[in-house]
Amino acid sequence: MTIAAIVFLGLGVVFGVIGNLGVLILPDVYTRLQASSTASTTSVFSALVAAMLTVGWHPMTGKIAVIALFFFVTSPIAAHIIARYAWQREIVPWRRSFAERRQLREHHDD
Amino acid sequence: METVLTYAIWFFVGSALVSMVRVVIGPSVADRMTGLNMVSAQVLAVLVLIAVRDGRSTYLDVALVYDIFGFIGTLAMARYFGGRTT
Amino acid sequence: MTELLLAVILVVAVLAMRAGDLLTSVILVGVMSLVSCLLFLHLAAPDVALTEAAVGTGVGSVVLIWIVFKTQRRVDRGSDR
Amino acid sequence: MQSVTRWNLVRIAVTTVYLWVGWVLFTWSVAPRTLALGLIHSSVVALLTYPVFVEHDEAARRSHVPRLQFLAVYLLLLVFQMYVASFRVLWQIVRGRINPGVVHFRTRLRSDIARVVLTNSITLTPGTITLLLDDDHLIVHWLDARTTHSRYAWTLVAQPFERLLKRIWV
Amino acid sequence: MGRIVELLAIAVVALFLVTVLSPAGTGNATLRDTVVANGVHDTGAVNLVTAIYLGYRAYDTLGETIVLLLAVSGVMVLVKR
Amino acid sequence: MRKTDILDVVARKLSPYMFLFGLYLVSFGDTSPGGGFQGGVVIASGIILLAMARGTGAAEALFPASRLTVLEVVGYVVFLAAGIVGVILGVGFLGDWFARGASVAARAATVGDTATATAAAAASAHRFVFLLNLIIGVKVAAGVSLICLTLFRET
Repeated sequence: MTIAAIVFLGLGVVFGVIGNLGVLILPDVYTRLQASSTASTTSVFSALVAAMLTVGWHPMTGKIAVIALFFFVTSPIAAHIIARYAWQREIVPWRRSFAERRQLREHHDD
Repeated sequence: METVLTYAIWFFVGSALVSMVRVVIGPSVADRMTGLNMVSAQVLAVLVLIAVRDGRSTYLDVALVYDIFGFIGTLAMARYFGGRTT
Repeated sequence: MTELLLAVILVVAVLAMRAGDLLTSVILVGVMSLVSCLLFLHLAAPDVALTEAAVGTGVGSVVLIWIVFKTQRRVDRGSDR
Repeated sequence: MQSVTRWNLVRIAVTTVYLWVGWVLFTWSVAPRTLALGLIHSSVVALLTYPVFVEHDEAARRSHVPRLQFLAVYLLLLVFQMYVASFRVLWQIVRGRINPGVVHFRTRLRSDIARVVLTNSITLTPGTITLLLDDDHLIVHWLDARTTHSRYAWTLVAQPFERLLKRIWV
Repeated sequence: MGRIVELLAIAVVALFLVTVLSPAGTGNATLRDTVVANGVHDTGAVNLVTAIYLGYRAYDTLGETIVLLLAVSGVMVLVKR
Repeated sequence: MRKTDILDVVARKLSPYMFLFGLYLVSFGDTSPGGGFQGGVVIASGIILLAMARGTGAAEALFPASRLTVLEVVGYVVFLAAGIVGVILGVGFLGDWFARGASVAARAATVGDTATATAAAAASAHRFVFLLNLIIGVKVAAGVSLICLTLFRET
């Protein structure tokens, strides 16, 4: 049980680092939201699962499960709301230039 | 286990601090809201981990209220910042 | 940890005062309130933390948002949108 | 008894049961006093809010009684996909090789809650976030846009979820 | 000049917070000990903050509810115009 | 056929749970960090969520502003009445008048059965705190949601 909790905490730490890195270095709002909504949600969810594994069968288990469920529902919706806000404010998504995209695609095909 | 939890708490606090950089420097309001969302999620993790470390089940009520109000704050910002004419 | 959180609260509050844009100020006040909720819980006062989370983060920022919504927007420095 | 009255009673009952399950899960105790208090509270809340919890025309039985076995499978799949997607986003961020694009497609799900769950799953999983959900039109921002063709994008992004969601909620 | 005064004010506030809020200083604890010893028995509330809020200081709470009432009526009068 | 809007669906399905959680905080205010005020604000947040997602009109269809106003004022009057009942029964303003348990407890204490006495006193006091918490919770919920509904009505 403890080992599993530590593994989940480690996953949470890894995804937290990556989420922060992504939010800091990616070029525009939508891509930053990608990093935030995917990596950061996974990180916090891992931490909650680790907490649940740590306490075992205890009155806290149900509360943490409800918190995890609530977080699982609200976090993507908050990301969606921010994305919709940006989209309705007509913030143009960042794109690679045509040449770079073609190069990338050729690289994919190799 | 307690030391591991303490290290995890420290990590998440530091991570929330790093997310605040995006809140401060973000060029547009949507960027800042992304940062706020991340800070609130990570502080939620810190609250739950503190509750587990101290073994107090009443701290979890705080975490749930925190979750609810982070969501409502983001929602209010997105709803009412959008309607303005710049 | 207490000193760190206090320093963060202070820095964020100063940034919120000095921000050129009112929307930024509202968001920074929200962050400040989130961190102070964490501080109260760390000082073992779940009551105060609960009230702070409820009033400071939720209703307080909703009222602030209404106020900003009612004002004319004027941007000092070059932040867009 | 009028059929409208009967339908209202059913709505109240459905709301009460859902809220009570949430209460029991949250308090995590089977003490009779707590259970009774939860029943009272959830019926009070249900009396107040049944018009919003169950909409007047939301009458399909399947949208209130999901098939639990498929739901469990779906949740497991979702969590697994979430981790896989996070590793992919991690890889893309580290390599710096992103090719964002915006695609549009239509979903085939009928019920409200299934559409919302689909939107949530798309936002959570493989490098995609939903920008707009307008009835059955979805506009999706894709971190690694392999195509902009509507139907092909639907096959890649939404089909694996829709196949299960159609069984759970219609 | 203004910047220097501002920094000085912030430093003073930081010093105040660190010295006052540091958990080392406890001060006079007679009232706290009394409440901790008798609170549960007197008011029947395990949560001692509730014990003070609704048991020992219920009269104070009555005043707080008046404050909320006044706030609501003030907002309604101001906004309705 | 209605159109599907994600925020609308989420607000509909989530706000009853917020009301329930607020009631949980109110009714377990004596053992958990909650209490009347916090629970009331959480209940109000459910109404705010409804108002944000579906417009203030939809929120006021469920909770009309006139009824909330009445609830706010009546809450205050009931709180006052709960104090005055204590005066009438001779335990002082806002004293613990709940049930006859107090007098029973006093009589038991003279006999010497202190355990029963403290248990009875604690039980009645517990119920009194619960009552006060409930009144304050309803009042705060009405007040805070009324403030927010009034602010956001015209915008």
